Amino acid sequence: MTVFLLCFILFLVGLYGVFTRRNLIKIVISLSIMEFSIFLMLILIGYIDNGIAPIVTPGDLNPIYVDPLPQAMVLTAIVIGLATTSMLMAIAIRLYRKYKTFDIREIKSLRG
Amino acid sequence: MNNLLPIFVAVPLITGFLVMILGKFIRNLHKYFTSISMLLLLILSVYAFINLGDQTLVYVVGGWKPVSNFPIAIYLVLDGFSVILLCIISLIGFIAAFYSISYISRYTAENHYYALFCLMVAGMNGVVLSGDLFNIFVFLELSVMASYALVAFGIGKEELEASFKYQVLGGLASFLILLAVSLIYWKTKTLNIADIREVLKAGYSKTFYIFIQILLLSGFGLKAAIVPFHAWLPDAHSSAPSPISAMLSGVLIKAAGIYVIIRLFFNMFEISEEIAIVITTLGTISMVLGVLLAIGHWDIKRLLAYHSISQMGYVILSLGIGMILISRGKSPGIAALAIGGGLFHLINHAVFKGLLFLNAGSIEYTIGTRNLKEMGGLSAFMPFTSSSSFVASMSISGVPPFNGFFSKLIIIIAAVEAKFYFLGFLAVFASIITLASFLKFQRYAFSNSSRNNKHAGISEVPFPMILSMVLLGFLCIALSVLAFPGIRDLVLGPAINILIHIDAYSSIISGM
Amino acid sequence: MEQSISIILIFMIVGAVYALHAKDLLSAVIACGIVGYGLVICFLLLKAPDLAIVQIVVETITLIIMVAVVLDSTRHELAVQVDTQGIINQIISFILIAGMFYFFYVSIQSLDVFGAHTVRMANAYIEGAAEKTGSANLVTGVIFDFRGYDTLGEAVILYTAALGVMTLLRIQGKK
Amino acid sequence: MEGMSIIVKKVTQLLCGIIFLYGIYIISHGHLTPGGGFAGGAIIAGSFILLILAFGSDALNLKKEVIESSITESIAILIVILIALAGFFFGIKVFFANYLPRGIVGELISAGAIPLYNIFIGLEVASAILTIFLALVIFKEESQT
Repeated sequence: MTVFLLCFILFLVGLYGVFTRRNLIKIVISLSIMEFSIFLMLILIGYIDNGIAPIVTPGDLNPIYVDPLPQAMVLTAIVIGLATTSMLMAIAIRLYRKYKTFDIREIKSLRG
Repeated sequence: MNNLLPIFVAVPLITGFLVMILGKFIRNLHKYFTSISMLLLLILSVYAFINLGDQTLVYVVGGWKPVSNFPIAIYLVLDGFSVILLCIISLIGFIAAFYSISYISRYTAENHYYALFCLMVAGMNGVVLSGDLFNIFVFLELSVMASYALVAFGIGKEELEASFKYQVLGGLASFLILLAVSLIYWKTKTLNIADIREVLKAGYSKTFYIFIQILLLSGFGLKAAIVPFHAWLPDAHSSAPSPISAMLSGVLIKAAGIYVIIRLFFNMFEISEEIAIVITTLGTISMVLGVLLAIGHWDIKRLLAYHSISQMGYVILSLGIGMILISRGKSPGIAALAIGGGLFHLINHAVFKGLLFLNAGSIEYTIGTRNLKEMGGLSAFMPFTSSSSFVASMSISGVPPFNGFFSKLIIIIAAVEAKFYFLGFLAVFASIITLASFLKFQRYAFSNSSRNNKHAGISEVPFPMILSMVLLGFLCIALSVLAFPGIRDLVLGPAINILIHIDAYSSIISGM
Repeated sequence: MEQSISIILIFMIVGAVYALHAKDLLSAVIACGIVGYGLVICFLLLKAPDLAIVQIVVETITLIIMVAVVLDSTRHELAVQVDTQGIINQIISFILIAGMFYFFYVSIQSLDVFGAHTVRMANAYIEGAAEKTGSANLVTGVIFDFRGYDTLGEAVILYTAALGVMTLLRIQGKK
Repeated sequence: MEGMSIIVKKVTQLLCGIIFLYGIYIISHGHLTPGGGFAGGAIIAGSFILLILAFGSDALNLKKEVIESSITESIAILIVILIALAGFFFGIKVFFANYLPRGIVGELISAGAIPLYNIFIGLEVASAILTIFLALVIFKEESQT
């Protein structure tokens, strides 16, 4: 159970970052950390003791494969994460060009 | 009929890709092509609505049959509830696309706009049709990803800042949902909604159950902007281009938020009284707080955005009352009335809020400002905009004989009959403040002829914008026929049945 | 297995905490890379080679993009200033974190322990799946055949993101 | 953007083609060995990114690449959905059906439509990542559409 708790602590570190950081780049980093922890959690859920990677090699007798479904889900989620990060980066760089700062509070006050 | 289901996702996707490929070579293709494809979707969804009746269609993607009675492939499900959402999406989608023909011509990169629009519609159709938890997450991400880009389409300072806020809170919501999905997979080893219900029946730990319910409620609540999670909505909805505001307020928060909450809490979880009371309370707070926050604002689109929170509160309140009554197991007639009122208000809100945002867009298009203080006397120059906006304002504030009156009346009657007198009183109170706020809008924007000379020489907006506003204004009056019980049963009956007979959904799908 | 993953996870947590508190944005981005590359090792240990390949490439590309953005703007973290809003945020986040941790701790007690996972839906994806789909790699079989519809959505999301990035980085918004 | 030093350029010349070929290998063997369309596509995009970063966008004379890569990705994703719909119209009338013959497990040409999906998803992912990279890093706000 320790791994799951550690994994969830990683999630909470990201959550803490999203709530308390004011820098746009730091917020993006916190979101990616949350994302990573969920990927790891899914793979930890799908692991089976003494399992082998889910690739069929002829000649294996009664193999135990780890669960391929969480792996497929994580593959999907990784690409979604790449998409999210790049969109956030595009907006962050654009905001920096307009305001010359990454401070979200200053951006809010300048906007009026 | 059954083969129709994938078409609802495939058509907007193909339209979006073709707009990007051909739009580079053929001028002005994208404008008309998108509208035509949305019209096709509208016709298909109305056809599906008429032919569906009380049945539930299940489509197995890939054709993989269930193995030892549990589903292995992704299921697409069309029942009475999702077909209503499908019709709203294509209706508002068609009207917003048609309206955009004139409105978006002032922006650059129009083909990107139309491609993103189609992708957003495809994502919402995917969410509404899906019967698989992870699939809902994927298509939800698709629709909100397109909406992030569309909110910032004008790339001004406000748009970018609103879009950043929207993306951060939307990303947070997505991760909460994904965490809940992974916990559910851990427990049940399956992703199909009906199958999850079957597995959870066998027993669960109470804390686990409450934890995933809280995670899902806060995740989808963030997408639906229920009150403690509403911070992004006023910014995002007010800075997007107006047709997109109409789509976001009219459809996206329903398809991505309310629809999934209702689907999961009625058809996946066992309804418990505690969570029903939580949902009702959240709905009540949204209803009252949204309208109180709205009165002080002079920016029209921001005012309308706050009213979206309030009106969504009505829907959640009435469905929450329905949930409480179902969980107590008595008076199913009143529960059906409450749920029917909520769904009726859901449809009405899409129509009149879409229309109000289109009106705001027309005003912005002609005089270039959104500030109410700088307007005045517009009714003399813009007869279609002012009359349709009058219809919509009266409708949202619940004045007879417009549709908003009847849905609010049904909700209040249901609240009173269920002996929640205080909730009924609050609903009336919120409705009165809404009326006051929209009288202010009407007075400052359209009448007030003393400042008439300031806007001399402006003229009515182009034809596509007029036509879409008039169509929606007509619908505002026409939807009042749903007030008659016979017609309401015919239209909303299948949806109410699938929600109120809480085991029907899962038994139809697992019984295949 | 559990110990080695726990050790890597502790490194990842340290990297994550450092990334949030670094004074230099470039170090913060690199520290975020520690978490991402730590994830790759975990994937390899947990018998998920497909994910390890995807994650290592995607992480590298993300890192290139983030470093380019940081180098292109500013590397300095904002000066720390204590104000009421910040303190309120800290308190709210600590309450939230404590509550979520307690709930998570209690709720996972009833679930399967690490390594004792059983399959229900995925059983059909494993047993005889190679004959059903013709693919020796079961993960590829799942993502392109059993759940191909998800994969379509995912590819479209990446497409949307590319479109969105191009849309956001236009010179002019309005004519 | 300027290029890097001569050492980096030489090493890139040697490595770039190999990385590209490795990406193609990953895509084409996606149904047999670890990897697949996503991994291979990202690797191919990575080889281009390496080339652009090493030689600089000025020397490579990049002007219209954003538009071209976006057209490539549109066409690739369109083909993916058409393959998925082909089963709907011709084969066994099911969306996302694997309607081609399965072949023998372990052969390069087997697994029905899966290699086709792999190839076109790989193309789509490669050009999408390249588009994002070019728009975000090289052209910045000059990327007129």
